[in-house]
Amino acid sequence: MENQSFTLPKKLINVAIGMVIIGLISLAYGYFGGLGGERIAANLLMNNVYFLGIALIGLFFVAVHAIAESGWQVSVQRIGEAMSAFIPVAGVLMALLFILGGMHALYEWTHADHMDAILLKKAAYLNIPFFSIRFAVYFAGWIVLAHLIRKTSAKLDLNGEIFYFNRLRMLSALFIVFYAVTSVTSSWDWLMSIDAHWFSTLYGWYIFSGMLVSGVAVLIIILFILKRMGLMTHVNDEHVHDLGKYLFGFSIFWAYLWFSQYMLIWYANIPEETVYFYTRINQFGTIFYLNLVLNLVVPLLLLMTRNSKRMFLVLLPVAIVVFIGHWIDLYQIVMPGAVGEEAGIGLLEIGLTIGYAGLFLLVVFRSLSKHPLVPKNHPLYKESLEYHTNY
Amino acid sequence: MYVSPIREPLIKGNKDYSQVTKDILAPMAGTPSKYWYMGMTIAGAAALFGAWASFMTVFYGIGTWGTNKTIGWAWDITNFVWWVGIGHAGTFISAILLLFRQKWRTSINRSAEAMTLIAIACAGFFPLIHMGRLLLGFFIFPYPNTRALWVNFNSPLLWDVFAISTYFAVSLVFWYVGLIPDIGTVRDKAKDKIRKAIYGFLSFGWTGSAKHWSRHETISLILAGLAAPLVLSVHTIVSFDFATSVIPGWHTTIFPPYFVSGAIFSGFAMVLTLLIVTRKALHLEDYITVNHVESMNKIIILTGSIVGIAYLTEFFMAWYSGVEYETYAFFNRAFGPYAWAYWIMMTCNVITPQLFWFKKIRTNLVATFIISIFVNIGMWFERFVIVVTSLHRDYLPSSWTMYKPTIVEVGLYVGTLGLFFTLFLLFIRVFPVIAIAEIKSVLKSSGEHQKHADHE
Amino acid sequence: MEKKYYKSLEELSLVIDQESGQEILGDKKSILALQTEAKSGNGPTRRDFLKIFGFTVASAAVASSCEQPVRKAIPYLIQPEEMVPGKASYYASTFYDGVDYCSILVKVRDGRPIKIEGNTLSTVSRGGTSARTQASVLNLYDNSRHTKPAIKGEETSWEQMDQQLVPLLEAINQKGGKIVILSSSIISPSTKAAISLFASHYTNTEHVQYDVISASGMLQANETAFGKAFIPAYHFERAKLIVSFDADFLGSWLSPVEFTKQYTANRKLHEGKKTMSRHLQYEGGMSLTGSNADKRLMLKPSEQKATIATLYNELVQLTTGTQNTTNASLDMAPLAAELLEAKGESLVVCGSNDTETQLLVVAINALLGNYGNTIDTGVHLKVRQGIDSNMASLVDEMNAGAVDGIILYDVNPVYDYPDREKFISGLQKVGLKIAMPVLNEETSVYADYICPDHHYLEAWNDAEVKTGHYSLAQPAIRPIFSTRAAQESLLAWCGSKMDFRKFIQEYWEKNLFPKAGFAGTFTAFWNEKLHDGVYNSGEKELEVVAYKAPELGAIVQNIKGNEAEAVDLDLYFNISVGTGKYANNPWLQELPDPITKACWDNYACVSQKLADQYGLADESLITINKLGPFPVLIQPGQEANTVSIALGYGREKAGLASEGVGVNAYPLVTLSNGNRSFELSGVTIEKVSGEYKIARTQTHHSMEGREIIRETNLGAYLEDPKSGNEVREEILAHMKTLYPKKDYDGLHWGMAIDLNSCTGCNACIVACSAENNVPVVGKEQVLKAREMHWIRIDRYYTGDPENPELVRQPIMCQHCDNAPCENVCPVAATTHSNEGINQMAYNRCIGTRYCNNNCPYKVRRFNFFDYTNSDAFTGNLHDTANMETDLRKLVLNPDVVTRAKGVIEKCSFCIQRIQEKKLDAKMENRMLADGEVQPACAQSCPADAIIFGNLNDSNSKVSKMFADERNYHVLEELHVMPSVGYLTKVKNTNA
Amino acid sequence: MNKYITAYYNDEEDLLKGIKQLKSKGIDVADVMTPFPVHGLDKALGFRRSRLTRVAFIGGAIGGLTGFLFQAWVFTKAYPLNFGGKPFFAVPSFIPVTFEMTVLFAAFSMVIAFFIRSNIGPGAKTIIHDERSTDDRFLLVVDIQEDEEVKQVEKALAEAGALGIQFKA
Repeated sequence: MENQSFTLPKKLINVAIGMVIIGLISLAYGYFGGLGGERIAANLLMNNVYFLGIALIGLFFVAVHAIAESGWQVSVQRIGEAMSAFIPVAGVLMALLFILGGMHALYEWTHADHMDAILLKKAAYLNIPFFSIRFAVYFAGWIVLAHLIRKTSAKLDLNGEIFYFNRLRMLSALFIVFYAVTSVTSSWDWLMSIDAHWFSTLYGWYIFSGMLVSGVAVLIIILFILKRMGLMTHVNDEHVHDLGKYLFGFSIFWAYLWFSQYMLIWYANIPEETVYFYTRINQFGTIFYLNLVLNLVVPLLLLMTRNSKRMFLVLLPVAIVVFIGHWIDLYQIVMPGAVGEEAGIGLLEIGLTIGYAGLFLLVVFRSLSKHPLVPKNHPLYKESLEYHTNY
Repeated sequence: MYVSPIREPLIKGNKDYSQVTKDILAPMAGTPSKYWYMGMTIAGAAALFGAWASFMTVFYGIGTWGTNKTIGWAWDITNFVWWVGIGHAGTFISAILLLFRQKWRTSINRSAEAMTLIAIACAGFFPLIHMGRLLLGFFIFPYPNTRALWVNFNSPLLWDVFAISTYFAVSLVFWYVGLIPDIGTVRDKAKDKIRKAIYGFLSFGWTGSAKHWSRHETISLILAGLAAPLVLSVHTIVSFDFATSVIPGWHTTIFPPYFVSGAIFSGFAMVLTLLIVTRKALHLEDYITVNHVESMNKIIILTGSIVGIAYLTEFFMAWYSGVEYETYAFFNRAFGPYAWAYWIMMTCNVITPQLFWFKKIRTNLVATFIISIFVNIGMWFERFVIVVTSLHRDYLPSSWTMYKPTIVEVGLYVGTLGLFFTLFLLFIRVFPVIAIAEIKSVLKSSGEHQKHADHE
Repeated sequence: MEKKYYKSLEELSLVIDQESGQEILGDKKSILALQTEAKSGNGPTRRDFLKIFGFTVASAAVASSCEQPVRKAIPYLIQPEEMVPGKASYYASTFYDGVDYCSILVKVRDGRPIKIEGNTLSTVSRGGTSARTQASVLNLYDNSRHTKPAIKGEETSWEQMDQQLVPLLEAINQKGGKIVILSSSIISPSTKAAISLFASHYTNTEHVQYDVISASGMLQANETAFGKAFIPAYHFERAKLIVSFDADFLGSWLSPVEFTKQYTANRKLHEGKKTMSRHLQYEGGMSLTGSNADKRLMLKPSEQKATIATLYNELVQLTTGTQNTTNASLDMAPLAAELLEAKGESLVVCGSNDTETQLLVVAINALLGNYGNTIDTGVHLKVRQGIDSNMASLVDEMNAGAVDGIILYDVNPVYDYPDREKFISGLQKVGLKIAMPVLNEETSVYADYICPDHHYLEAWNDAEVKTGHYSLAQPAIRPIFSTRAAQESLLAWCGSKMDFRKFIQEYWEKNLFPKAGFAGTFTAFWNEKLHDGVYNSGEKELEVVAYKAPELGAIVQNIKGNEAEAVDLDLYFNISVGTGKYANNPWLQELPDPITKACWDNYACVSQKLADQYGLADESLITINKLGPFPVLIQPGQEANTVSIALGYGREKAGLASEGVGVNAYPLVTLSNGNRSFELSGVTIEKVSGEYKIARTQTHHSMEGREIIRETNLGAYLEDPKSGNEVREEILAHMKTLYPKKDYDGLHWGMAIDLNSCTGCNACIVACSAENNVPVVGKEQVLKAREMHWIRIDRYYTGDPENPELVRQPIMCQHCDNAPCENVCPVAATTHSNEGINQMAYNRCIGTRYCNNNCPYKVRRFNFFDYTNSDAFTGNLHDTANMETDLRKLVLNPDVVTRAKGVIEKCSFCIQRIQEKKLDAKMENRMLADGEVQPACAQSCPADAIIFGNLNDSNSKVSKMFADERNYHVLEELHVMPSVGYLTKVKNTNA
Repeated sequence: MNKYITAYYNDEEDLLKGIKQLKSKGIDVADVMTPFPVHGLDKALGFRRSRLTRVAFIGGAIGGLTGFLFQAWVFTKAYPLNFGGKPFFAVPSFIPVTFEMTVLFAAFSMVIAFFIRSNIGPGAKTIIHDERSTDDRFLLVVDIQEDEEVKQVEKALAEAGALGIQFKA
């Protein structure tokens, strides 16, 4: 195989750095343009959580297939691994955000001076020290496991020793268990506690499903970029088809959870719950419905046929729409509680997201360039290549 | 097709195609064993018990049960949800595992689907029998009538009617479409004329023509694609029965995915319970191997853990919500008068499946069998905990009551178990318990003989 | 109050008689005759019987969803002028059962009295009713009624009876023998006149009045203090401070309906009223009255006298400075001071039957200047006239063979006299024993001549319950059985053939009409009073001498020191079966006690301390002085060493519904100082092995800290009317809905309930059952928590578990505008009307019980069995209370369908009443007036706690109550938007 | 008509090879009967992708639309009832039934179309050339237009390694 490794093309680096600069400029604009600390903090949190979530999905993708012993994904395993390289970066940025006043701007429950009865009840969980401990535990676990998984995968690639294969499975299982819990609790910590009075048991899984879709979308986008660079030639239509099916299936799964949560709250109409959707429908109506169009209607209609899932011509635009769609989803999750009616999508929002995307690309591609793109010594690699599907 | 050498063979023994046919058709031939008759007798007796209980219920009324002014549902809906849950494994195996290309499903999908259909039939019995006026049960269908009255499309029970009947119908079609080629095989192997005629009729004239196979594969895949969301929708809608309400312990948004996951969990447990016995009784050890059991056990850990996380989430959120009714409902579950049920549920559903992390245990058939029974019990109690402990102490303490089942309710439950085993015992006599054609299609890549041949 | 043309059926038939000059078939015949005729004929069935009475088959057709052959009802041969089939008539009448009095309207549908309503024209009961009054209509259709006169067990005719009896009576009269008429207290002046007439004929006749609930001690105390044995009129509404020593004046003491009206009038805090009375109760067991008190103190019955004496001493000391020794364990000084502060505006009452104790109370009230203010000696309450010693001497006389003839009228001493054996042996020595019972009972078994009396709804009568407060009773139905008014019997036996109606008319014409100053003829006077049912003459008692302070020194000194560890027994009358007369009334038997929530039994209420001491738990068995066994019920608030047991249970001959229900505790009543004492000190308790299930409709007694009943005290309320209800503001601020607003543009029905007014008397429950044909399910089903009541009164204990406070709340369907139950019914059997009513279509219901599960208030009721014999299958009727006999079913309200097995039912806001009034208004082309529609519960309430009306009309009473700061909705945080509101409970406590 | 030659293979790989050989000789294989779906056979025989998926799509669309519109009609036009204050046009409540109807119609329309298209169904009579073709034989059918072809085809089949060559008329 020719694509053992590659060096980062200058052009890509430049583009990425350019994007980061746009981000920084927007941030500065936000700061000096008087958009308010809350809006800036909310934007930073949103993008941070979004790209962190995508990075974690990269790792989750690798881990799940490792323990399921499925063959086909081996071909794109490297992309997933590389995505996880963003986790530490996100950790640092997020820690900075929280340390530099983001907590106070974002979370009502940190305002020790005016707590009501319900917030006082929750104080055993929602307090700054415990929040910080949980923050540390999440990132420590994710970073360590991501590192070990990448390292083991690299070793396995050297000679395909079954020992590393088993070890990879063991680490993957460990990560999945850890992630199953932390993905849920971290979503409560960082997102649900913005609307500190509100609660929903489904919330953690809803956030996870959104991240899952975005993660697959980003994987598809990165795969496309690599293919455009003439790399990843071992990835054939069948593999793309499967990624397309993921994008299609997970979008439906996300919509299923969205509906479950919305329907149950709509149906019972208990004010302590309806307040969440009440603000979103009444103050963020367009965004609220756009969310459904981008994340359900578009993938459902466009990816329904077999061919559309196999063609980048359709798949890539859908992946981009879905990527934007889930950004919108996160926007309507964060903004009503954190910013309120002054929230809007302007230069700050767009610029900062571009900045984060640039940083993400930079980190991921740097990581990609470090290891051979083709895990040819993986025990299931050959199976992956012969992969063929009928539908 | 290439299969990595690290994978274990799915079919043991050096089989060729005709051997596969012979092995799988063997249980249908000859007279049934005395164990089969014993099983039929016990199951039939249990079903008769259920018939008596049904009579008591319909004739005298729901008063023959232990329900009361506060606890409107108890064993009836517990059993309903339990059976529906069990009825999820078959379609999950056939549809979702097919979409995820898990080849090991080929040995178990046929019997799991049959079990699904029987379980759904058992499940469907409970919403019928739980009606106070069964004879007017047809009101639930939206049929044109002189009163110009339709039905309430807001009601989750109505959605249930659509969901369960659609699920049963589609599962039946899915199962039968898969069965047609095998019935063709049975027909062609049949010695006497009557069998040949009957199976000839049932085989729909299947010949194995390449064009038919091609279409058959296409519709199988599309049916799988349709059945996958369907299987999610069914238990989701069942969960809506509870989650749409305002009762603390019922109304919680996590119910849909958590119920689905619990359903698959319990379904796999029941499949294991049945197959561990069936493979032995029908000498199918080569087809349903320890590998299959292990794979299923992995699904059990996965779904069991999801269920466990859901339990904890619910519990945490009950506290976190700050809503006193929610908080109390969960406190009452764990420490109230029905705490024993809660801890049985916790032990059986969350703790025992974790033993499957040990390879020794998940590859041990006896251990698996025992744990599968535990899971069946635990999942029954999960529904009991949800239905009864949420209702018995809801908003106004003045109406709090306790519930005790009566012999009639026990009879209804035992009756469906009897029906279930009666039909399953009939099934293994009448249809091939393993999908012969599907086994043959993976025999080359995953059979022991071939695998050895490849690498020697 | 709209006026209706009330006229009795009997009068009607008389008119027809006169006009045609002949008997008209079908009009003269009694129901029974028709029934037996129908039954004996070839083929005709019960159904034909119903047809005759125009029982519209519509209800049957509605009940069955399947197509049924159309059956034509047979119309009246000659339609009575005022009678419109399907339209109810109301007759003013009087309820008096020898214990309680109530002025009532009888609702008659198609010839059948089916419901009792309060008569708002009455100045005594003021439109209120009690549970027993409401239930009394069912006794009319009691299966255990005497159907015919009988001589020594042989049924006979009235002619035969009179032919046999008159010579016997005359024989006694000739030889100068003594005839005794033993009756309960008689408040009917005409009856008294009839008795006098009898006594003038049979010269040696003695009339002995025997009250089961005796006020003998009080009568005697007043005799000492005022020179006449009487009971004065009380005015609880005028009292700022009410102190009650074990007087259950809201439940069983003297005139509970009247007192409830008075008491609650001064407990209300809406419509601008800012003051309320303060009520202290000293008692051993928890009574209905005690549970309503602002402060309830536990007092052992045996310490009561000492405590009252101490209070007296303290008062004397405060007013005159004279110091006396006191020996009560409670410090009464603060109370004395408080009472003095409310001088002339306080009221001290005591439930004791001890003359000395009552004398102390009289003295206390006199000291406080309450006579003339809160107590009116110019008006006498006449419901208790019996002096216990008279009864005791009668029993002695009978045993001595000194009584030759006895006429038993409305008494049942074989059951309720403490020394039953002695009474029986005495009775057996009486030569001529005549009983005039209505229902089957224990005493008439010993009588040779049974002359069954009418049920009061079949009879003419009058009453003077208080001086100058007259009322009339008229028949609402022809006698169902071959019975005769007791008064007519008495008249017949002294040779008068006059019927009692005429007798009353003559009495009124002679005695009342001349004084009335009525401008018109007597007939006009009579018709008006008969229509109104009540007549206030404004008379006062003249012969009462002024209060003369009695000599109390000896009494105070003779009070024994109490034995702290001795166990006291407190026998009480509950609000359901009362004295036991109503034991065969399934509605009352199934009525949960307002305190214990138990039904279908009596039981021994013990304190936790006593339970621990004797190793008792709920439902263990004990005997008291070897009598029993009684099941134990551990009652919070029970004085540590007091056991309370309800009387009126353990009836032997009352009929099927009373069979095996409870234990007769009357043998535990003792005679002390000539009076029957319902308290007993130093009883022996023995634990008996075994267990006995007590059926309770509520088994959890704490609110678990939830904001279900919101409470405050008067001080806090005056400071902030929102007090206790603060949470509402916060809840309303968070009311966010995802639904579009539904408009109720015409009517939007709502109900407001004042928790300060509700005393828990349960009248509403019986009224609801009667109005809506709510089935009785029996003890075994109540034990399974399947009672069917559409309205219930929740009660919770709060505070100190030893002596908790009790709060209560009537709960019925809340008719939520966002009803969770409506959403989930798959067949659309329960929906919301455009008038805001949560409707139930029984025909459509298939019985999934989903609505029931999803109701946060748990007000929906399911027909677990075929309780009403309306199921498609035959042979599965579940009727343990014997409610489904042809006779009993006559009480059914034809406007409300009976529900089949497997159907959910619940409160409908009495939709049939709404519909009726709406149609009336439409016919008269006018708007509905506020208060015109009254659901049965609101109508029956003696406390006016329930207000019903249109929420869209901002001037309606209910709207105003909804606008009150005290108003809240139960579980309003769920945003189910109930149409029932509650006003917070305000207690007049110092805290 | 209806003259044909049957032959069989014992292994699916031989079958595929055989078909390839026959094709190269210009012999059209009319039908192949196999005990299980042989991978690659579609391609070898030049089958087009089945259009049954479109039937499923159309069926599903009809089912879903019917379900949704019917519910909407009942709730807003035919008999609007107030259920717990919910809007008459209660979209979230309509989703479950709409979904189930979609799946039901899609599945049934497709399966029925499959039976019709394939001429099979309850009790359908078809010719069974070899009873072992549902067991372990891979049967091949070549239609014969003219009698003279028989020999030629038989020869080709034999060359292609086929067994049990039989001519049936």
